[in-house]
Parts: sequence; structure tokens; C-alpha cells
Amino acid sequence: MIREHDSVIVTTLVRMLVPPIQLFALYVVAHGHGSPGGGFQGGVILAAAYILIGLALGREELERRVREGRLLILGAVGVLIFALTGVLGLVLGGNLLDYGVLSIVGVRGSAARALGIFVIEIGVALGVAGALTLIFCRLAKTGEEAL
Amino acid sequence: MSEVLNALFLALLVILAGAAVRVRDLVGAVLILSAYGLTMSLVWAGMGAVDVAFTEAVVGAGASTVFFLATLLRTLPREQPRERRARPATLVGVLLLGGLLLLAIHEFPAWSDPSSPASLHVSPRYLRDGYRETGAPNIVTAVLADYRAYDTLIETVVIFTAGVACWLLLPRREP
Amino acid sequence: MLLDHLPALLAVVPLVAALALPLAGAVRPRLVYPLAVGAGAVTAVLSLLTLERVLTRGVMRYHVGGWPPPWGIELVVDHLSAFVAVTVSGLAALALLYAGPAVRSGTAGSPAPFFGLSLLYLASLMGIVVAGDLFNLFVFLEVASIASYALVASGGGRALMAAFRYILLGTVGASFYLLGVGHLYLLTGTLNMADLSQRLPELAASRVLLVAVGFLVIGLGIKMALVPLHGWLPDAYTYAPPAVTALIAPVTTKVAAYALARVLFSVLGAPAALAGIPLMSVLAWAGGAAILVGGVLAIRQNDLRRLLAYSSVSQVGYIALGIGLANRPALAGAYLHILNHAMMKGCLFFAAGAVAARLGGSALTDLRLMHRRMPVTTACMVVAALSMIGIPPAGGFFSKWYLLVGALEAGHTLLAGVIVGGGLLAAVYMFKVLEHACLARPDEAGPRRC
Amino acid sequence: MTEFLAYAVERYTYWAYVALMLIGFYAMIAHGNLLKKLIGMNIFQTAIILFFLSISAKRGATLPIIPPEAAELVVAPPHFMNPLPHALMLTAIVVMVGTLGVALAVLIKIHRTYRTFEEDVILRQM
Repeated sequence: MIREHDSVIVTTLVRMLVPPIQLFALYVVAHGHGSPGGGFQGGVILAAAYILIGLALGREELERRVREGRLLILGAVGVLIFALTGVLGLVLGGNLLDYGVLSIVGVRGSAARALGIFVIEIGVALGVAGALTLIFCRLAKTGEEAL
Repeated sequence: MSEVLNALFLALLVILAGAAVRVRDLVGAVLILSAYGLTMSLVWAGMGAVDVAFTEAVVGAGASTVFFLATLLRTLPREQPRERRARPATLVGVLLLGGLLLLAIHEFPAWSDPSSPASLHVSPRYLRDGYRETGAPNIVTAVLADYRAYDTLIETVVIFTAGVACWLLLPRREP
Repeated sequence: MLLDHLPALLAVVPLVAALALPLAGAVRPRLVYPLAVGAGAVTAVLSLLTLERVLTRGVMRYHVGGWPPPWGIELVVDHLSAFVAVTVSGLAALALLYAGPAVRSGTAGSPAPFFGLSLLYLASLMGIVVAGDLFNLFVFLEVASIASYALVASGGGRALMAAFRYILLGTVGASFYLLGVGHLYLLTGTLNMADLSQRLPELAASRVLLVAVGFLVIGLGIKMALVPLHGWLPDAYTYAPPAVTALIAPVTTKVAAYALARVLFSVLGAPAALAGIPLMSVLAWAGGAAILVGGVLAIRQNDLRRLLAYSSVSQVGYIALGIGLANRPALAGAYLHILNHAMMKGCLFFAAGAVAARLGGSALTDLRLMHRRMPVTTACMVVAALSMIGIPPAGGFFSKWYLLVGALEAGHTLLAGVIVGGGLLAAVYMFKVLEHACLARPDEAGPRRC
Repeated sequence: MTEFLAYAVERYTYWAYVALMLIGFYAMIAHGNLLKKLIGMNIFQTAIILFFLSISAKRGATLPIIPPEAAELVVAPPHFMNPLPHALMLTAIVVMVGTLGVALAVLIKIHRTYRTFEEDVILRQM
């Protein structure tokens, strides 16, 4: 972002770091069940990967990888996954956010609820990643223009 | 974490908070705030709140700091001394808050008392039946994503709302 | 049966619509406005259905996720919440409809984010109204606050500082509320309102309870702009875009007042005194002070929207006074005043926005010739003004009458005097507006003809 | 005196959050720099979270994660920390960062209009 401070070491390191960070984010989301972490933390880490690209490689590079207009849609889709999972419980005869009804896919009892938790954690991760990256982009872009 | 270490970290927190407020260089203050967030997450990890500590480490020490720095980008301003002295109302407000807090602390249950009301009501069911009922061994996840999933839905909506707010306030092209 | 899910649907329907808006906006921007208005209208209809159901079948309780309280989150719709829900959703639907032209002309930001935030705001207000859990109420309160901060700030210029101050004070209010909830949790181990109300009576002498209530009242007092905690309101309402003020001014403070009533009555059971401090009387007197302070400050304003903002401070005082007196007529008056004030303030702010658009400003001097150029708007303003003053048969008369009866019944003669005095102050500031709107002739500089 | 000291030492975590809350609150209202106000707000909010988490502590308890081998047996609640405040405070942190994002967006617009973060200077320009 601050072009005159570009260095080969920083850009190369960041390029190498981003994929493992994204992988770690997925790990955190998937393992929220049994260990610390979950959708929110995973989402923030996923956002951090993109923010790192924006910081070290410049916003053009970030824009090339993920279009800014898509970020809000990503956020909306994430929250919608959560909300519609909740509404599904309502439509299928339970209450709002009752994952017990997910037994229609062939899992019973606590397994159905665990499935519900997993689905909404993915929704949370996408929603948070989209919204946080968007906030960063808007703040950084306008902070730059404000000069 | 041992008691002594915990006490040391708490003292460090107070020092860092004081420094973040005192330092006039704003970028410096933001970086101290980041250190404060990281220390806070260590304290919480020591208290057994690993999920909260994890979140504070990525949000308090990470995302918040980056947001602050993005705002300060290339401005590098310093805080100017205040032109007028702090008003007495300020002092009254701070003293009132402190008084209220101390008034309550006197009657709090002793620190980490296993028979405090919060340990005996509502939460035992989560611990006893949480794994069986929700299939999540991490009971914090069970509470967050199942027993109180409605809160979590709205929590995600909070972040989404903040995203939409930034989209409204800082549009792509200024008119 | 879908109708059993009404308590959840009230918040979920506008929420899903708000989430769908960015998608609709990306595909076809012209869909945004009809979708937003439609969602508002559906929410209003659902509120009416809820009210009908509560009136015929009694209080509705809904367990989110199928978990029984206090382990899960409970939604409760009783007569009061159904009534407030109808008020809020009805006015919000009208305000969404009203915002259309302003957004199209570009004075309220681009359409998709503006209507998205408006719907999120509506959804969170509905969430507050049906909440049966103190922490759930906090989360919804914060969604509503964040949405309204951004909507206020979208005015640019002076609205920015107003919004920033609103953010700081609003966050202090929310944090105090959260601290209060924390103290209650420490004391009882539960967050469910009904469960709390059963456990608190035996703890009535506890000082922790006193501190908790103190934090809750101060926190919600900031959110409802109760004197002397009203600092954020006048600037925010004055400098926000007119379409935004029309949306948030009629309902924000009322929903906070509703939350306060919920905490005081459904959780604490309206204690006359806590640890020797006469809490309810303090609230009633704060309300009385608000009536007078807001009224006097309103009289001194020369800008229509600022005058109306201070009038809001004054009118919220009536609601606080009624809640503080806590007898049947006073409460009836307070709740009726939630509806009345929402309607008349909505009407007046709608008119003020129309005036600003048509006559070029909202200073009182801009209102010259308004009765010729905008006769219908002027007539609406006159009706709302009569209600504000409390002249029968306008609605404001009945709420103030009940409050007066309540004050006399409780033996507070002085507060009864304040209620009447507040009506007189309202008469002064509303006539000041109407004088500019109706009586000034085009070429007149000197004394005015009556 | 020793009694007082014992009392003070027993509750030292409580003193820490009171101190942090007061520092944050003071910075929010006394400092004239808008960014400093936000830093104070951040400290104030984290102090509240510290308070909530202090409720969840239990002497001799461990993390609220049930080991798979214990799931078959009866789980004894006193052996695990109270998970409810943890879940609540996760939500509170999210609310915190959301508020911060909006506040910073407003702050950027203020800086663009008035070229400063100082409240006194802005009020003079208005």
C-alpha cells in the first residue's frame, strides 16, 4: 500500500504465508466443535489473509483476487446461510433455529444438532470474513484518499 | 497460570491502558492498545476462557489495530494538548462510576467461588448435558451455536450491519 | 401453524429482507425500494396479527431452538409488546415509503445500503420488543444503535460530529446496560426475564442489585435521552438527513423507554424502593424535569427540526414520568403516549422533511407562505400540534389526561402541575411554529395580522 | 489492617477491572482527541468483558471442553468452568469491533471535512 517501502522479502513472505493462513482459517472453523475456535474466529483469520494481501502487496492485488463489490454479497450470503438454516427449522415443524429437524437428511438426535452447528459456523465464517474485509478496504482506501 | 503471574499480567494491563491513553503519538497509542489487547487475551486464557482469548487475540490485537492504522494511514498525527481544562463534571462522572462499581464489589461472592449463584443455576445443565444434547464437546460452542444460537445470529448481523454502514458512509466514488 | 411463530417472524422477516437487499441491489437496483417498503409493510401486518392473537389468546411465549428457558432464549409477546410492535412497525413502514423520493434524489445516500440499514434497524427494534432475555435485548439494542449511527452520519457535514457524539454516548449507554445485566447475572445466574423476576425478590436488600438497577436505568436513560442524559439527541435529529430523522426520531427513544419499562416491571417487579433509594420516584421526577427542560429549550429554537428534537426530549419525559408513577392510570397514559408521541412526532418530522425539500430549509423563517404552497402539509402539522399540546379530541389529550389522573392519585400535586405546565410549554413552541407557517404574509415585515 | 489487606488481595481481579474501566471512561470524556476517545472506549469495553469472565471462574475447575472419554460418564459441573459468560462475551467482542468499524468510518469523514482529530479545533470550525 505504501509503495516506496516495498521489499522483495516482504512480498515474497506474504505470498508464501497467505495459503497456510487460509488453510488455518478453515481448520479453525471445522474444529470449533471440539477445540477453541469456530466460525467467528475462522472468519476473522480468513479476513486477515486478505487484509495482509492488501497491506503488503497493495490494494490493486487484493482487488484482483477478490472484487470489492463481491465482499458485501459474501457477507450477506454468509448471514443468510445462518438465518435460512434457522428458518428451515421453523418450516419443517420445529421452532426457529431448531436443528433437530435436520434429521431428515438421515442423522438423528445430537448428530443432527451437530450438523446444524457446523452449517451455521460456515455461515458465520463467510459473513464475518466478507464484512470485515469490506470494512478494512473502505477504511484503508478512504484513509489514503483523505490526503 | 499461577496467581502471581496472573496478578503481574493484570498490573501490566493497567500500565498499558494508562500508557495508551497518555501517549501523544497516535500511532504509538494504537500499537500500545494492540499490546494491551494481546495481554488481555493472555489473561483470559489464564482464566480458562480460551475461546474468548482466541477471539480477543484475532480481533482486539489484530483486526481492531489494523482498522485503527488504516484510519491513521499516512496522517501520523499527534494529539494536541487540550485547550480547556477538564471540567468538574468529568471528574464527578468518573468518581460516580467508580463508586457504583466498588459499592457492588463489596458484596460479590469471593473470587472463583464454586458455589456462587452463577455456578449453580442454568450453567450446570450446559456442562452436564451439553455434549449429549448438541454433540459438541466444546461447551462454549454448544452454548454459542445451539442453546443461544439466536444471539449468535444477531451477533453476525452486527458485523454485517457495520459492513453495510461502511459501505453507506464511505462509498466507492465520492460525489 | 405459521401463526405460532409470529414472535420470531416479527424480527426475522425484515432481517432476511435486509440480507436479500444487497443481492437484489447487485442484480437489479430498481427492486431495492419496493422490496424494502414491502418488507416494512409485511412486518406491520405481522404485528397486527400478533396483536390480534395476543388480545384473543393471551401472552405468547416462544422458545428459540426448542430449548426451554432459562437455558434457551425466550421470546415473549404480551399486550404491551404487541402494542409497541404495531406502533413501531407501522411508523417504520410509513417512513420507508416516505424515504423513497429523498433516496432517489440522492440526498440520503445510495439506495441499497440506506434501505438495508433501515430494515436492519426495523428488525432490531422488533427484536427488542419481543425479547424475553436481557442479553438478547442487548444484542438487538446494539444492532439498532449501529444502524442509526451510520444513518445519522450519512448526512455529512455537521451530522458527522453529531453522529460521533451519538456513538460515544450510545456506547456508554449500552455498556452500562451490559454492566447492569452482568451484575444481575452474578447475583442470580440467569438472564431470562421471567426467571429473574422469580429470583430477585429474596435479594431485594442486596447492594449488588441496587448497583445493577442503577446501571440499567442510566444505560437505558441515555438511550431514551432522558434529561440530563439527552446530550446526543438534539444534534443527531437536527443534522441527520430528513428521511433518516423521519425513520428514527418517532421510534428510537420510545423503544428504549419500552425496554426500561420491561426491566422495571417484568424483571424487578416495580420496587417502590431499593436499599432505601426510592427508585421509581427518582424516575418520575427525572421525567418531570425532562418535560420542563425540553420544553423551555424547544421554545428558544429557531430551527424547525431542532425545535422538534427538543420537543422529543420533553415528550419522552411524559413517558418516564408515567413509568415512574407506576399506578394504573399513569401507566396507561405512558403507554398511550408512546403511540401518540410516535404518531405526532412522525407526522411533524415527515412535514419538516417535506418543508426542507420544498421550501429550501428548515429554519422557522423558511416556513413563510407554507400554508399557501403546502396546504395539506400545514393542515397535518396543525393536527399534530394540537395533539402535542393536548387539546381534545386529539390523541395527546387522552395520554396526558391519564397521566394527570395518575399523578393526582399518587398524591404528587407538583408533578400534576408539571404535566399541565408541559402542555403550556408545548402550546408556546408549537404556536411559534404555526405562527411562521400560517400567519406570515408574503410582503409583511412589520406587525402581523391575525 | 491485615484484614483489609487480606480482603484487598483476595479480590485483586476486581480492582483490575475497576481501574481499567475508569481509565477508559476518563479517556472517553476528558480527552479532546477523537481517536483517543475511541481508544478509551475500547479499554472501557474490554474491562466489562473482564468483569463478565471473572464471574465464570471456579476454583479447581478446568476448560469447559468435555473430553470424549468422559462423555460416557456423568459430567460433574464443578469440574468445568461456567461456559455461559464465555459465550456471551464472544458476542460482546463482536459488537465491540462492529461499533469500532462504524466509529472509524465516521472519524475518517470527520478528518476529511475538518482536517483534524481535535474536538476543540472542529468545534471552532463549525
